[in-house]
Amino acid sequence: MPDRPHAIIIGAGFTGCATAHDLALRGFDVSVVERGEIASGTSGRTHGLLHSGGRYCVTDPEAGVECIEENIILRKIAKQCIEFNGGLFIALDESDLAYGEAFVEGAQACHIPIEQIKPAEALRLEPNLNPRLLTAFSVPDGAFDPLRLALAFAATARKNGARFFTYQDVTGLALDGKGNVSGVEVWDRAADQRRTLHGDMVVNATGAWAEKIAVMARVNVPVKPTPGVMVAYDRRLVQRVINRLCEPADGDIVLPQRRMVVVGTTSFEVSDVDYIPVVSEQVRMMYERAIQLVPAVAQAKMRGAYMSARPLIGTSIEGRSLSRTFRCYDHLEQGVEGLVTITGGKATTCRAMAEKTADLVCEKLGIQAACTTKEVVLDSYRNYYIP
Amino acid sequence: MKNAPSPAHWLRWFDPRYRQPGTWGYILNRITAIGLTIYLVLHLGVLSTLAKGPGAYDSFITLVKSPGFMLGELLVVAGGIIHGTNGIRIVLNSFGVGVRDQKVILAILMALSIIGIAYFAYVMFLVD
Amino acid sequence: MAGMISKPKQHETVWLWLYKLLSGVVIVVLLSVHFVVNHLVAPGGLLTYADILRYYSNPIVPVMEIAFLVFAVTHSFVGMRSIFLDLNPSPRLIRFVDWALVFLGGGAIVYGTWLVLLIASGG
Amino acid sequence: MKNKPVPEKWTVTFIVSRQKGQGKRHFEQFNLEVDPEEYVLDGIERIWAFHDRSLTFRHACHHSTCGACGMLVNGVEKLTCITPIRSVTKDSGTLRVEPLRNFPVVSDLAVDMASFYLNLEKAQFSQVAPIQNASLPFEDQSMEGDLERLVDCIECGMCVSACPAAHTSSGYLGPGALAAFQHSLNQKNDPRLYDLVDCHDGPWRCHNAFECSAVCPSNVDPAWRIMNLRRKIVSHRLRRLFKRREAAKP
Repeated sequence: MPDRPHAIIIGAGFTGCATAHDLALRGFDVSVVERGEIASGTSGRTHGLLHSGGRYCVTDPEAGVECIEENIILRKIAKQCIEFNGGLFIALDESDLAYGEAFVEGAQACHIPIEQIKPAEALRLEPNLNPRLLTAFSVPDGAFDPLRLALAFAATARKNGARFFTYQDVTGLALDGKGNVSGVEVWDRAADQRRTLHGDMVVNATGAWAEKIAVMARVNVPVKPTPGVMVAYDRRLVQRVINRLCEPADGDIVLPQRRMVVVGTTSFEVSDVDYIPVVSEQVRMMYERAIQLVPAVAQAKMRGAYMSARPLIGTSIEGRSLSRTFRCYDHLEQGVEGLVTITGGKATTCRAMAEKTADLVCEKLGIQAACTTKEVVLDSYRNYYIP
Repeated sequence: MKNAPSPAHWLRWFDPRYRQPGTWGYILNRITAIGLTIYLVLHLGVLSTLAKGPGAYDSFITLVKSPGFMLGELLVVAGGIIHGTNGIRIVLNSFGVGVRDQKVILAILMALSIIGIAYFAYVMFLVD
Repeated sequence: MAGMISKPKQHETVWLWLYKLLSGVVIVVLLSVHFVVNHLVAPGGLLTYADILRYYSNPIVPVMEIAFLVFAVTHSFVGMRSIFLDLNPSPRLIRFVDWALVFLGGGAIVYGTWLVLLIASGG
Repeated sequence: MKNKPVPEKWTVTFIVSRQKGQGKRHFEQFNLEVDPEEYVLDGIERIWAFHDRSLTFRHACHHSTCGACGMLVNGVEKLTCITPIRSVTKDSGTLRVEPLRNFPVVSDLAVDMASFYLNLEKAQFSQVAPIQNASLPFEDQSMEGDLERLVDCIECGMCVSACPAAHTSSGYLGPGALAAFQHSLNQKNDPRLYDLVDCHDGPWRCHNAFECSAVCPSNVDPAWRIMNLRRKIVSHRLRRLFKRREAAKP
């Protein structure tokens, strides 16, 4: 249908798939170009934590509010791939207890429902916790399957007409004479062919790679790829997400995932995000931090270790303190029409990121269409693959 | 599409490379099944000599007692034993017995089969 | 993509499988009995036509042989059908092979029974 | 967790199956310096990052929860993200990587598992289950409360790749989907599920090679579940038969 505006989304991670879903619902003709498969980059390699916002309610309340709002929405629309057993924040020393006061205040401010639990009760719920815990708070955390969450968005987008072009690298942006973006040049790796796709708007949803796409249009995005390591152990030692009651730090989360627990994470900087090696010192640090929260990790066998690069926003300050919230950039501000970039954020907030991006795209194209993704329950993720 | 399932891949049924003991059980079962069915049909055909009266049958028996035929007969016996013991494994597994120990059961039954085959070989070739 | 389209079911349901399984068990039992009986009734083996006639004069023998014939033929033909199914045949081909197997199997059973009765009645 | 001051270095030749579009399949070699503790998928990703950007393969979670990276490593189905290089080759050894069998190749190492997903969908297989239903029934399930969890099956398709009956028949539901039916029947005794699975493409086509359970990276034990499914169907059908008989009585 030629009268429908054509949006080209670069990147099929959480943000790209959710944006495709949102724009397809708003009546757009949507094409998604992805150099790997669904969730082959950062998205697939997330911790799998459906944040309650508790992790950020003290240091980054904006992200905390986003998390709890989206947490509630995702539990409704993406139930198929989320296990929702809640989570605990546990205090192991005096400084944790001191942080607890700020935590209670922060959670209240962000409207995160928390409840203080006595150590004995916490141990009854989770017998593998460190028995020396001083106090605990329950939070509405959850755990999700990263690939399937992205697939669920993609499947629903596909049902509503979006097309996904996987294994297709974006090699450049198609520019008109005035330097505005009119499409993308792609290299189909599966068929070894090159072509150009034209659209009314290009959405750069490449997360940690956002800068690489932006420079193709001679603009920039203040994104700082900040990788962290995650280590999986082969026993499901806890049923709930276990967080250390402290400021976001290395190895402060132990999360159940199928028969495993996954410990994460660290935070450091890299220049090249295409391949980030797993550093054995960081793996060792995860182990040491994990056995403080859940001592039985010492009896478990390591099953896997992996890295993933968060797309944090900002350029000058150090990684941990950068906000986990997201930003949507209209590159018209830098003199280039036809390109918007969405980056930053968490997996938990991907739907909200998509909503903001789709709002911006609609505004730029002068289209009146309301966002309905809060209500639409996602299709079975398997339908992404079923023709 | 070359990698998709296809009847043309039937040779893979009998390819034990990189596979587990269970595949050997399956391969043996399939080969013996085909062999025994062929034998069954031939056997019924050959027995028509019985209908032709004593002369035809007795001359047939002399032929059958030649070493070549005896070896064939041993193959049939071996096939029958292997197929039978394997069948026992499948019945046991299907009714929930020893599914997690199928390798052990397979090993025991195959050992019994070898003993059985050896016994028949002894009776057929050495006792007479 | 052949796997995409759900084909009409050829109704090899639990019963045919159960029959294959149980007939297999029956065959194992019958064969064991056969060897014992054979050993007791004809310890020296059945080497001549006369031996065979004498052997079949015992009424247990023809009954056992017919039972064995029926179970062996049906078990092996149902088994062949299973292998044939693994070759992903078209529903039409399955129907054809089903009839062919019924026809051949029925023929084999009738022919074998006639043979047993012929011998049992003294040739 | 041992403290290793200097990581060991091996040189390994990756022999990678390549196939583009309708082109012929061939093998290409890449010599890589690896730490033997690294996973096979790390090696493959490095080939893509530093040697050949045209290499295509599926991967997502890198810790055995998504099931995207199943491949044939030296002839055996492996979830490459949790397969240490040490476990499949030796220093200056080779490592042959091929796409899973019994699925059409999309490109290089990526296969199209649509048929498998369709069968799982037919089984009404849910990824999240009450914790009491999530593992194998004979395992310890002493877990109180309304907990739920992502089930063991990660839908990697390796069982289908290993199954000898699946080599020749695209109709056969296959080990993973049959296990999914068993799983669904554990949660809800829906008679329609019995009607769907009790067919000539169902559990009767399994020939007890037990390859599926040997390659399953996730404790699903499809073969056990198929055997259990057979019993479930037999008892359900027998019960239904006798009920019908009783109903027919005057």
